Amino acid sequence: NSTGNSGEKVLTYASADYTTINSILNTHDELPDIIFSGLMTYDAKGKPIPDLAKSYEFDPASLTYTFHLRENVKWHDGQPFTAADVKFTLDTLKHNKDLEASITDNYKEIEAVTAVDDYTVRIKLSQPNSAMLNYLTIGILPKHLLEGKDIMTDPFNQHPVGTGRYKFVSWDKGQSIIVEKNKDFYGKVPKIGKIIFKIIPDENAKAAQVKSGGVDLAWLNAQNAKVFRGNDKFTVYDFKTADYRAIAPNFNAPFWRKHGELIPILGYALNKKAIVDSVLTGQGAVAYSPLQVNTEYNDPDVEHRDYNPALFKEKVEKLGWKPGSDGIYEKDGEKLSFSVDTREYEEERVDIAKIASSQLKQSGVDMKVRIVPKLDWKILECFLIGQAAPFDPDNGTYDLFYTNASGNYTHYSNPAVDEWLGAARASYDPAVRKHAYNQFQQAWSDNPAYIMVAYLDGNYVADKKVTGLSTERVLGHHAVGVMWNVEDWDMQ
Amino acid sequence: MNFQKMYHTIWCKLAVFVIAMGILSIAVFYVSSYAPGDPLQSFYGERVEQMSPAEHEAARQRLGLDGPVYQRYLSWLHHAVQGDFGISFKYKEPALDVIRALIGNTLLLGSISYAIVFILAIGLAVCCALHEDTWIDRAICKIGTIVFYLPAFWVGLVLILLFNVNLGWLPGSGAYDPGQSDNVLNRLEHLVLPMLVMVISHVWYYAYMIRNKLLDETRQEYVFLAKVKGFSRFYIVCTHCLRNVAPTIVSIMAVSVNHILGGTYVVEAVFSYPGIGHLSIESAKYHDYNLLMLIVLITGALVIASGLIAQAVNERIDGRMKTAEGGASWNRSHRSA
Amino acid sequence: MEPLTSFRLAGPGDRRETKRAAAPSLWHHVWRDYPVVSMGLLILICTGCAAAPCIANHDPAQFYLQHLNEAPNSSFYFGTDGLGRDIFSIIWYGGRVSLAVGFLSMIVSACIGIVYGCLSGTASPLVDTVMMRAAELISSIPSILLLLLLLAFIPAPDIFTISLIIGATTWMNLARIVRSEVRQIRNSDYVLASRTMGGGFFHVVWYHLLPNFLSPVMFMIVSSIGSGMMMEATLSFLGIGLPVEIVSWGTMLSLSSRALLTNSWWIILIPGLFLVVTLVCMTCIGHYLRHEVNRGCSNL
Amino acid sequence: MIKENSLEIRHLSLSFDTAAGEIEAIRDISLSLHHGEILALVGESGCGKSVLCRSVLKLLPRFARIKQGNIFVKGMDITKYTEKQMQELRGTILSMVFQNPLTTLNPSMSMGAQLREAICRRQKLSRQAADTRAAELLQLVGIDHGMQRLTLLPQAFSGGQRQRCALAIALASDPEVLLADEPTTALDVTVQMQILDLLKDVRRQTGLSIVFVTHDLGVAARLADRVGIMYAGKLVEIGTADEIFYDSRHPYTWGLLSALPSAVEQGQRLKAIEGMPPDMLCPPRGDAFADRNPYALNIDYEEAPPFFEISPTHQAATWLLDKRAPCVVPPLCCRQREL
Amino acid sequence: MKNPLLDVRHISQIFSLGAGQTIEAVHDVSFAIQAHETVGLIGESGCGKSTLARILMGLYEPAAGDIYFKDMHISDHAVRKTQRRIIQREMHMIFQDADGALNPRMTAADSIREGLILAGKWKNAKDGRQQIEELLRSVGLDRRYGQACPGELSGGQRQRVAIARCLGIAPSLIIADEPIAALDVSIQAQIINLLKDLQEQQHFSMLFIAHDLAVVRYISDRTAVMYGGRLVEISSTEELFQQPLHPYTKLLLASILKPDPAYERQKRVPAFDHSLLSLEGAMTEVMPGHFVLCHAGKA
Ligand SMILES: Nc1ncnc2c1ncn2[C@@H]1O[C@H](COP(=O)(O)OP(=O)(O)OP(=O)(O)O)[C@@H](O)[C@H]1O
Ligand SMILES: Nc1ncnc2c1ncn2[C@@H]1O[C@H](COP(=O)(O)OP(=O)(O)OP(=O)(O)O)[C@@H](O)[C@H]1O
Ligand SMILES: [Mg+2]
Ligand SMILES: [Mg+2]
Repeated sequence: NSTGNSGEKVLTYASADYTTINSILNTHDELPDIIFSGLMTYDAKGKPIPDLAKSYEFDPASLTYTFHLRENVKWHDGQPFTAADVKFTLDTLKHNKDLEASITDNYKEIEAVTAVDDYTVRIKLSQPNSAMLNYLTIGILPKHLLEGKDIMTDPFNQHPVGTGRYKFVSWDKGQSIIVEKNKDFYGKVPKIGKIIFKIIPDENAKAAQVKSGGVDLAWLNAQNAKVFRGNDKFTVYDFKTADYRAIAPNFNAPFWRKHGELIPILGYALNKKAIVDSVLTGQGAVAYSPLQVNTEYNDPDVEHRDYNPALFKEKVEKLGWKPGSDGIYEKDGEKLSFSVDTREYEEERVDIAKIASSQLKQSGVDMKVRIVPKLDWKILECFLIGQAAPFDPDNGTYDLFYTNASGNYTHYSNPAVDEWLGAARASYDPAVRKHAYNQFQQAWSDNPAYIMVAYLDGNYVADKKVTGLSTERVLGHHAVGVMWNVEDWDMQ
Repeated sequence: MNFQKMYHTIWCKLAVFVIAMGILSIAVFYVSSYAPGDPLQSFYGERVEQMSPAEHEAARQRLGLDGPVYQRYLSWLHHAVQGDFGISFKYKEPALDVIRALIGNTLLLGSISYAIVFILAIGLAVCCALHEDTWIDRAICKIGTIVFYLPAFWVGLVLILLFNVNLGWLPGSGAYDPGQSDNVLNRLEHLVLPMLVMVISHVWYYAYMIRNKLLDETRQEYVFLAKVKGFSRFYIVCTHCLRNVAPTIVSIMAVSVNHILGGTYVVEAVFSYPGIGHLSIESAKYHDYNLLMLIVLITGALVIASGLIAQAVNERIDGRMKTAEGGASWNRSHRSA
Repeated sequence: MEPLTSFRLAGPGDRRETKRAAAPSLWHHVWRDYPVVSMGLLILICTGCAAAPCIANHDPAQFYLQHLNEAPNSSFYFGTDGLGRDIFSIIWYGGRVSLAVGFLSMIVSACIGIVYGCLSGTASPLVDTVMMRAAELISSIPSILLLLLLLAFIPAPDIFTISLIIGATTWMNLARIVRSEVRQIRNSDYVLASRTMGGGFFHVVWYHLLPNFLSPVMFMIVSSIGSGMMMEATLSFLGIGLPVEIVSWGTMLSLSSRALLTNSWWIILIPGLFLVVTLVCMTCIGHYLRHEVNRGCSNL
Repeated sequence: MIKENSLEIRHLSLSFDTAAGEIEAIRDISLSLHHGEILALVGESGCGKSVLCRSVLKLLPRFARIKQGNIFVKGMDITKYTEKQMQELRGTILSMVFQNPLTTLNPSMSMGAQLREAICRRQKLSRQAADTRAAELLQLVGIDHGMQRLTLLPQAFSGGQRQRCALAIALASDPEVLLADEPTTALDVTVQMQILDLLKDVRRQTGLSIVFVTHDLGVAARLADRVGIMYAGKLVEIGTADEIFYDSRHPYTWGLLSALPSAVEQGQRLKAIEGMPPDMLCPPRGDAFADRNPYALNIDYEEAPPFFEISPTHQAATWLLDKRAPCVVPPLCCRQREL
Repeated sequence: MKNPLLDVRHISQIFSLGAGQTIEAVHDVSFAIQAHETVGLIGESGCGKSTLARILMGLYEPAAGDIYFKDMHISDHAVRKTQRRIIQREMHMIFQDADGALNPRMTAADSIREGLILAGKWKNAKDGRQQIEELLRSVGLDRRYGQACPGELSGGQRQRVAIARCLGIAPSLIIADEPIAALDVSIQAQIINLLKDLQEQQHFSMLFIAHDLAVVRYISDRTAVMYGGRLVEISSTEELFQQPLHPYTKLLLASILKPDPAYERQKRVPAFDHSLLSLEGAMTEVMPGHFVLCHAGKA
């Protein structure tokens, strides 16, 4: 099915299921990225460059961005795109209380948005936010369709209209979502005429579909991807991703309130290398820091907490824990025992949790794995978390680790971390920021929020005929972003 | 039967139906309301965690989750009778729309499998009854039992492995290829494997039940009478015995609507077949109450209606039902040596 | 002495038992279609599971990360799975769980079903109708959905709660059959006789109803062990079953989806084989139990 | 004169192979039924009357086994007939009425349909014609408003009516041999009388031969030309009605006749035959009746008696008829009617 | 004269067949049974004999009428309740169908024991066993049959077990609903002899329902004839058989078959039209102790 009826090229992509397609509701998904476009976009290196904006100016003194928009950009429904749409979108992000806080928090420094004229927008910040350009990559929504509507439940979410490279065509619930190329796109018009997002939530089914030719491209987990290596009908693309897995303790949980001092040393009891080699079949890396793959700001010299059971034993016993009769450490009659939750839909996480649990048990730590449909942060003790900071280091650190930040579900609080994250956000100077992030990593590493486990590679398996995928870009959480250069893709 | 009486019975049945649906909806509403878990999470995601109590209250209000359960039920009912079943928290669109898009697929899969299951079951049962205690019957029974006990999901996986991945003959996921929703052939092609699983996992249960009923029937004396008339065994089983088993088959068929609907859940999960089965599991897991209510009501309505229809059909085809009580006691007082 | 074959009227002393062929022994009857193979296999599997710690040659909870996806060999008799667990060991430990779930859920559903059926069967027509309608209503919710709803009440299901819930959602059929049996039996003359002699409700239930409907429903009860095990497997597949650290045949089977592409047949086939063999054996025994209730021969 | 017998059974032995062992239901029975003759078979429950009838139509379960002997229907040896061949015979030449009228009719088929099936077996009739014929048949067996009743299910008929319907079905195909297995047990005496007279009528009109099974000696007396007495799978005495009732020779026949309440004075004890019928699972070696026989000879315990011919039509199997046997006097009730 | 043991007055029973239809199975039946007396009840099948028996046993609630047993008004709810124990010990029923009357899963001994226990006659296991053996012997069964389930017993043996159970309770009134219908001639005679012997020893009264007129004539002191739910004639047995008055009784008697071919060959049964038979009227005493259903005024 590489070509449709009219000879146009059709790509079938194995996708997760969607409930909405809206750039400000779904943030780590492929579809909103290609249907909507933002003022800015990321280049191959993950740096923001203008997109809907022709150019922009920044006045550090007044903290004001002025964007000059492209003219003659049309929404997919033919309406002209104007500054009013930008204002509408950013205002919604600022004011709508229903939106997810981890998204809206990134825009809280915006003080005012003014549409100077149809093609000029001025954005005034109340405080400096060096990552603001990153956040302005968010897709702009059409004001004429959404004004006055309930953005959470409007049918627009099922029939999105954007300005992006691909137009929404149809949505077959639970089956497929079809988009076609936007011939009027202001930039490079894609070569592939149609992309079918075939909805296959199950990872193994996805792999089976790739094998049987039902889909042309799919993100597979490492175990499944392994099967396709060396098969000359398929190409396996190994993307680097910023996606890491870690055991995230809930600092509000009674156990960790009492025994928070265990968190830094638990890492010694985890043989992360073995996990990478088994679960990820080697497709990944042992993790030590949330900013590890952000080479620009990374500090590789922080404490790695590599596997060292002897060290763990020493440290844990220094804290007053004694091995109990069943081999599990005990202190004051309390067992060194906690649970880690994971959701059932991602096998890799479940596997990591299971192996971690069995490794910890060998070191005398009882970590129970609980598979839950949904997380309840009120009661859970640990979560096998997955996070990523693919672009600006602010994105993926500030909202996770800053005390009481919107994404800080683990209730992590570390004054040093707060200090350096704030400093990094407030400065526009790369050198200052690098220093701040290095300091942050140091502080974080001394008192980590997570027990880091592994960075994952993004293994995309494509039919040989699909070309143009570029592994240059570091992908985000769940290996999202593979379509960053979709306009260059082609099919033989 | 005169018209008056027919009207009467139809009204009675309708009343039973409505009452049953009412009770069902109340039960499910209460159970799901009291089940622990926060439906707000489906709608707001993890943001709920960060909400202040006031915000939380406001959010509940927005979704109509405030107030005592009975009030909520009444307001739900009030809207429901007007055709408004609320929005799905997870999909953030009217629950009816979510289901409308998918129910067709489930019904298609369910009804075709249903038909095949019963045609096949009756066929197998007749075959077994004709060859009772011969190797044919034994072989069918043994194979049937084994097949019956293969977990459906496992059969599905193996079939996918075989026919889709390795042989590439049949598609292994979805209800049709994208954009081909009106292409009957394409749909059928996609239906083959799911249907096969449905049939494999259900047919023997029913075939076996019908077989046993038929065997009981072949032990009846009237079989002798039919034989004395000079009819062949096949004819006797097909006309005399099946006719007597028919009411049982009809009742079984009514009860099985639920089983087969339940079966589609697993099959849908295995074949990524878009249908309400998958949806209902999700909605139960994620406390998507409006959607759940609607699904339960739909399946419940199907099952209850089929039960009532079966009852009506049975009263039609089986004169014995009407005089059951009188007939039974009559029999008893006349039992002879 | 007179010859035996004399033509003389037999006097009282001459009357003797006419010689008879020896009656076939009772054992002959019992052994005739005794499910020897099924019994043997089942006992084998059950003892295997009971003695799991002795039989297993590896730690079932251990991930042998050096031995991923190994085919059956001399160390790992049934091979290892994608995470290096020893399938041979897990089979025996998992069997414990599966069998326990099967039996427990059987007990639960049999208890509820029989009590409910008896009550409904002996109650007045109105109560009976209401009870049966109620059961019908419950069964009108697909069982998986019902399970899900009930499971929501249990934050951390374990073997007991899972069995309880499986049992609590599968008793309706049994209740229906018990009820119709009771309805039939309660009109029989021996129940009437017992009542005219002054037998109370419990007397009648215990002495007359229970023994008489037990054997027709025995088959259902035995096969509900199987359905319980299947149900647990399906729940595991849907990801809502037992906690991960409790491995059952069901959870092992649900892993088979992962092994699909890697062609690791041992992961797919072995747990399935054990499950199916156990279930088939149980059905055979169930058949045998039912067969004992003599059902005559086809008139065809 | 050699008449071709409608039915002839020669040395038939039949066993059931059951789980408990071999049940010898019929042991070496020979009898013949002439054209247009009514033969009553009398005997107590479980002596093999029904099995004998069924073996003629081969309506026995698979585990029934003909051990020896032959069955001839109109001169054809049907012993080795296959199911297919038997289907040809059934409903055309042979027909049967079963013992239990409540279960022999298909409960979900209207009486009309069941009659029509049988009528259309012989000749293809239009539905109309078949219905008319069916109504006629019902009239014949004494059920009025036949036409209206055709649509009714068997449940709508009383036990007696059902038994009569079963008879109508058996007669519908105009058989030449009718095997009637206790067709009047469910009837009360008044209706029973009607049916017996009806059978006689039919016999006179069509030359039907009937084997009539009963354990009521009164019925046999009213209906039968000849009477066969069976005991424990054997025919023990056979003869014309008069010979059996007035000049019986077998002690079992005596026992039967004297057990009737009419055989004793009011107030006297009934002369029951003591003891129980033998277990057919392992029948005794000698005479099966010996245990209960007040006239038992020593030899009865050792050897089964052969048939002794008393007259060309009358035979009995008892050692009492042997020349060597002592002379015994039959009980009073079996003698007095000789007068 | 002493009050009768059982006095039945104007009993009626109506069954509903559903859908608004009813059937009057028993209509205005009155009769009495004296102590040590056997009353035979005959009639065509379906005329309501068993229904009557069940009403007497309290298995059905009569629609109208009163029943007095030993001067207790047992059809009254309250009386029945308070006197339950006594009634249950004093009255017992032998069912038409012996395989139905015994629990197929209980051995003969168990069935008898159940009767003993329920009647409060069970003392202890040792005595009890003896008692059961005694009972079995009294009905002519070897004690090894005690361990047999009904399925292993022949019809006659089963009926004997049922009778043994009945005797264990030692009631003063036995209602025997066609106890011999299922049995063949030779066993019939055994059972009848047995009942008769036992009655002589234990002096119970009996309502004996049967189809076989000869048997009824033999066993009963008085005989009642039922037709269409009504009692049409009742009188002492001899008189009834000698001098039947009601047309239906006449027909019945004429239909008795004799084991006498010569007699049967020449016997003609009078044509009888059931529709002409009138069921109106009331029981009238035509001769002393001989009641017939006839129109008032018409003797
Ligand atoms: N299907 C069968 N399986 C096993 N044994 C059978 C079967 N049918 C009959 N018998 C045995 O054959 C013997 C004769 O039975 P049959 O039915 O012919 O008796 P009968 O003379 O007709 O008695 P009745 O007067 O009660 O009808 C009995 O001992 C019975 O146990
Ligand atoms: N429970 C009942 N419900 C409805 N009708 C009944 C019931 N019991 C008996 N009848 C009807 O009452 C009438 C009398 O029945 P009953 O059993 O008393 O007859 P019977 O005289 O004992 O007959 P038989 O001689 O055949 O035993 C019958 O027409 C029967 O159909
Ligand atoms: Mg018979
Ligand atoms: Mg009766």
